[in-house]
Amino acid sequence: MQKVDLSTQLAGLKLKNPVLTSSGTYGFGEEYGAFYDPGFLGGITVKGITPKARLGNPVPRLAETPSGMLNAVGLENPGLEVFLNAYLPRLEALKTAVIVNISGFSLDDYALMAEAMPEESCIAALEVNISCPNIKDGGMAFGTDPRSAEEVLRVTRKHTKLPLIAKLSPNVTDITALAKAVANGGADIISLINTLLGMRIDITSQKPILANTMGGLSGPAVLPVALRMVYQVYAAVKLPIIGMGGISSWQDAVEFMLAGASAVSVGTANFVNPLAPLEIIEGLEEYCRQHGYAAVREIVGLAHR
Amino acid sequence: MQKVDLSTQLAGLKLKNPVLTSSGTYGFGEEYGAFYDPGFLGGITVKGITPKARLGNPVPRLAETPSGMLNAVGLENPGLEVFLNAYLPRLEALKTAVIVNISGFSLDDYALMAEAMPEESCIAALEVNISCPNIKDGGMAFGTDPRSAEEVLRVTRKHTKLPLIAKLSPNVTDITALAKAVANGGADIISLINTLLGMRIDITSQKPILANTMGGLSGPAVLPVALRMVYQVYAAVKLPIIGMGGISSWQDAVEFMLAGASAVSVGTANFVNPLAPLEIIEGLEEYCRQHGYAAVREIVGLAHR
Amino acid sequence: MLSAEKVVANQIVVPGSGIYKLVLEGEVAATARPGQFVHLQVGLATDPLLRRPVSIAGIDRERGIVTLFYRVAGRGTALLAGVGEQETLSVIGPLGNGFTLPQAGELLLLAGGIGIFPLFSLMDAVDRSKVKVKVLWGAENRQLLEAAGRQRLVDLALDYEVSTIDGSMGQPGLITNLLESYLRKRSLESTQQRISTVACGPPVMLKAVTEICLREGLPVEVSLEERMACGVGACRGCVCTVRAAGGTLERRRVCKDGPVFKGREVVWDAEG
Amino acid sequence: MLSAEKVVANQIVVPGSGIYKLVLEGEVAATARPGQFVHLQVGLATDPLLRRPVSIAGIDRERGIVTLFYRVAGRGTALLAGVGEQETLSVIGPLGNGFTLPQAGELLLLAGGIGIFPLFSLMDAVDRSKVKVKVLWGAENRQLLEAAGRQRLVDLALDYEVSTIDGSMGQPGLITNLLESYLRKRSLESTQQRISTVACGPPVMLKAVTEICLREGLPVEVSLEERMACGVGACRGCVCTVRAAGGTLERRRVCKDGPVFKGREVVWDAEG
Ligand SMILES: Cc1cc2nc3c(=O)[nH]c(=O)nc-3n(C[C@H](O)[C@H](O)[C@H](O)COP(=O)(O)OP(=O)(O)OC[C@H]3O[C@@H](n4cnc5c(N)ncnc54)[C@H](O)[C@@H]3O)c2cc1C
Ligand SMILES: Cc1cc2nc3c(=O)[nH]c(=O)nc-3n(C[C@H](O)[C@H](O)[C@H](O)COP(=O)(O)OP(=O)(O)OC[C@H]3O[C@@H](n4cnc5c(N)ncnc54)[C@H](O)[C@@H]3O)c2cc1C
Ligand SMILES: Cc1cc2nc3c(=O)[nH]c(=O)nc-3n(C[C@H](O)[C@H](O)[C@H](O)COP(=O)(O)O)c2cc1C
Ligand SMILES: Cc1cc2nc3c(=O)[nH]c(=O)nc-3n(C[C@H](O)[C@H](O)[C@H](O)COP(=O)(O)O)c2cc1C
Ligand code: FES
Ligand code: FES
Repeated sequence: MQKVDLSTQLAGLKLKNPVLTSSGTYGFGEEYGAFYDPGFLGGITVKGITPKARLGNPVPRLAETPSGMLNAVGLENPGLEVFLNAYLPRLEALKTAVIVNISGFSLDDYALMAEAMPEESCIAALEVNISCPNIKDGGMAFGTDPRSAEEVLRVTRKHTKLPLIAKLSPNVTDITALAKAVANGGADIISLINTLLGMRIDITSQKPILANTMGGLSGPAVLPVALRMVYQVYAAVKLPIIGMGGISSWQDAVEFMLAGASAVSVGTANFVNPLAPLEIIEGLEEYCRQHGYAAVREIVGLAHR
Repeated sequence: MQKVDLSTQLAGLKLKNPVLTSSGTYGFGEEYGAFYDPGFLGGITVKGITPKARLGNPVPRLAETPSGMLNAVGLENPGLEVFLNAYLPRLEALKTAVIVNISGFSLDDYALMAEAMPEESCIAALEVNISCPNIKDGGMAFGTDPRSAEEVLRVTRKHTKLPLIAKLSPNVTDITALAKAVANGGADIISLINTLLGMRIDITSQKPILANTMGGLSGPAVLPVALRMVYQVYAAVKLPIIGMGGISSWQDAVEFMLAGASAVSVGTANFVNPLAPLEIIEGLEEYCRQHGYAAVREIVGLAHR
Repeated sequence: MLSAEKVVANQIVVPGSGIYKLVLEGEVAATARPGQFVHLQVGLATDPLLRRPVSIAGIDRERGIVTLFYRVAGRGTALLAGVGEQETLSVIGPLGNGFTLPQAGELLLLAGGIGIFPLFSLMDAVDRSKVKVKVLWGAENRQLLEAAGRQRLVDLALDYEVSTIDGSMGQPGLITNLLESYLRKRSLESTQQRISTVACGPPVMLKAVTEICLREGLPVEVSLEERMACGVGACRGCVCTVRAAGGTLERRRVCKDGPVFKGREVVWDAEG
Repeated sequence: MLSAEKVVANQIVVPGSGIYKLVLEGEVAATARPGQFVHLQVGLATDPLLRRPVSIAGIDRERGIVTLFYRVAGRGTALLAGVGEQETLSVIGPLGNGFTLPQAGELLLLAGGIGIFPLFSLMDAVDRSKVKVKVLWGAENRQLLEAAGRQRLVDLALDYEVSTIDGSMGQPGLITNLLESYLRKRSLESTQQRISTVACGPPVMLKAVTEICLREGLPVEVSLEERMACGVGACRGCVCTVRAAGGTLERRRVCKDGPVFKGREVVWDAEG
């Protein structure tokens, strides 16, 4: 049987296969080690880092929705310094590409973090999170206005040579305007989508379930919206795309790649089926074999024919 | 046992109970007659009418998604004249409030239809659809730009004394900006949400499932997004709200009313459980009784306390 | 129209075939007619969301029983296959218009693959002392024919011919060949019987057999399939296109105005 | 860590109670410890999406069996109640840290309502020839006590006292009263045994008993509950707040760093 080439290159980001795990759903790469060796993955994305440590939001931080979930973790993270000193050394051991998700409240924050990330380490790229819906200032605000989004990328670009992934928010009227803006700002890669803003109410207490009132919707429920945005961005911008949003099976991953994603990222599905990323890698390989593709990258964007 | 007052008044729209059915999911009021008397409903909303008859999009027009569905019917309808002559007389017989959903491609279209709708008939209100994602020009474009949205309402307002419901699109960065715009334009009531733009791809044919490529996502999957928007609009604008998007149970309906909806509308759920609207009416009544509310309108907006 | 039907049986027909026989007891049987379908709820929660349409293949009014055959095609039918006997299923139906029941002459049934299922109920319903029934059935291969119920035709002592694409049974090739040779033979015999035709199968097959029938001046009814949401005519998701009297194109709802249409009206591959 | 466990039993304990006993055979038992939990997949499709955390109430390592008790609270547990014997369930576990197992002295178990469930496994595990076990259990009413397994305490010949809010069994009122009187009585007896305390129940109850224990200088372990997504420490959805050594507030993950925490560390009702 012919071997399928699963390797992918997105601008300066080289991956052994196109399956990543998403920021905020995979901790710092160790939590799923009990299930399999993260070295099998194309790469992992760590929880969003901010310059200072954050306690995040009070609980409840989670709510279930039909085929989806809301989270309002609020960027709880150990902060830049602890990340670099305590977590990064452990990430080195994982033998997989590490993408560091950075979130800021000002342009200076992004500059500071980009500057601080070592260019020679397991860090394969920085994912610039301009789309977190769970924090009061900054976060999503950057990601819903094309001019601010461009500016964040431009500033971050100046402070690192690492490949820059701009992570877009789906909570916008025109995703292609944002994609063009971050391309102009100097992004190398676009990842989408972050979570859709949503809420649930407890009809007994008559209050929002989440302590933060609103949270980010993820999981299979958002898949059709995410897929549509990948399709639109692929047609509008030349940058390679990392597709995510509700991917739980290899069939879902194929849909995203046909829509135009060069790589896919698995988030919420990890919670339900810890082996999902591995099953997706195998399924992609099998799909290519059965359809006669020598390399998985051949299927990227085929739905646009 | 104490009787709960289910009646509701949204500006000039008086309803015997707060449960409506949604445009495009309830035909012209006759299709569900085999299951129950539509006279039990607070009201029904008919399929979007355009000045001229439309064949709509080719098939496939439907695709299933996790806890949701995509449709790209493309506003197939018999056109204004046939609606007035053939359908309206039959709607008179239903003994329920009829809301006519009107969709246009130009300001003149809306003016024409508003003018043509009789003010003395079973028509209780007009729902101005500025948010249909399934047609190439007009439709959603009006609904994603506050200035155009305001203009559509202003023009429509001039041509009818019927209560005007502005139906908003969820495919926007800031739903409150749209709500404020239609309020300025003269809307009496706001209904939300229309469908979220989404797509699916058939991995065998490697083409979009829908002949129209993209379609509108509805059903339980969108509930958290719809609920969030109702909550936001309630806080931002003084107009009464008709909440919809994924409502399938009385519990869902209670969530929407607590978030700020004065009435709720059932769409996709009809397809799954034709009795859903009746079960929701009963459930709302029971909820009020158990919690000691004499009238269902007392629970509107309670989640904002 | 909406009922909780008891699952009397739900078994695979031939191991490995993926084709199941589902027997339901309840209210549907009382009013069901050949050519109609039911709309089944396949999940307990909101995913999979939509009901699944399945044709009525057998009607036993006295025992209040309908029989369906379904092939496991995706997630919904896979879940359906897991439903146990004595459980209940939420069913909407009977839905749609159904076939015209001929009272005399010859009834020619044209089936493509599992398109045979709705025709079973028509075979049962037609009065064979007055109507001559002939079945032409094309399929992929012998296995499918057996799993989809060839024995039933034998048991009914029906006059039937089959074709298979791989030649594993009957005439090798497509049903269109079978139809052409049958019509040729029939015209040689120059029978005077009025013939009516009913076809069910995949769209390409329906289009092809309809063209042949129309060419030969035979009336043909086709049973169409389309993705459905409501199943009752309310959403307009399931339309086909027909050329109406004046020549204008119109959309018809497969669920409500069909699933059975006059072959001469249907506009195949309509765009726009 | 991820296994398909066989459902050996899944039955309601007392009709109408809504409390079920679920017995699973598979890999979990081999490494399970008292105080840990499992994360169960309750649906076949994507709705309901998330797994449900349930405490391990009994461990039979030899037979490879764990026993859980759960109350039907919402959609997920309702679906779980429908799972039949011999079916398999996808299980992640055992998860979490578990209780400290005392080797001597007295172990005082404080249960609020169905908070008794995880304590069952601790009762089984502790060596009662070396450790004196005392159970104080508060609940809504007698029915709940019976359905949640009072007989088990009798069968184990455990020293226990109960209180009910409606006074239908034991001392009327809250468990805090029960605890206060027990501690009073105990101090009068001026026993010299080292006492350790483990509490499980609703947050208000945990907070109240923790305050009493701390006031009396007794070490207390509390088993917390919080909504969970991953169950393995990856999402940070399930945190509680603790006051760390230096006095600063820190978040800990209930699923990974807990569910058992030292009572003195936990900051109840933390905002921000
Ligand atoms: C009027 C009518 C009668 C039918 N009778 C039978 C029958 O007797 N036996 C039988 O095996 N099949 C029959 N079908 C086809 C059957 O409905 C589909 O195979 C089934 O819906 C597939 O569902 P799934 O969840 O397994 O597949 P999925 O691919 O997971 O379904 C996804 C969505 O697409 C729809 N869909 C997929 N394939 C079809 C199709 N071929 N036709 C319509 N909708 C589809 C589903 O209903 C669902 O909404 C009939 C269809 C129609 C419209
Ligand atoms: C560590 C731990 C151990 C537990 N052990 C037991 C046990 O032994 N027996 C038992 O009956 N229950 C136990 N629970 C509570 C049990 O997990 C919930 O009752 C259950 O998740 C409710 O699910 P549902 O679908 O029925 O309710 P729904 O309200 O439909 O659930 C909606 C969502 O909220 C979450 N949720 C709702 N209530 C709770 C709750 N009390 N705690 C955590 N999440 C909740 C669900 O997991 C789900 O994600 C435990 C919870 C935790 C965190
Ligand atoms: C619990 C949780 C925490 C998340 N935290 C982050 C984060 O810190 N930074 C970020 O860019 N995205 C974050 N996300 C978004 C995911 O990375 C991903 O974009 C989103 O969940 C959609 O993918 P999914 O549906 O596969 O989960 C988080 C998502 C979840 C569910
Ligand atoms: C098949 C279908 C057709 C629709 N047609 C219209 C329409 O003509 N006009 C309109 O304003 N909304 C239309 N909608 C949107 C619904 O009225 C409703 O806003 C949306 O489906 C969300 O509610 P739901 O999740 O309860 O279905 C349609 C929705 C569906 C599913
Ligand atoms: S499925 Fe709704 S009209 Fe046919
Ligand atoms: S549930 Fe994810 S960290 Fe605890």
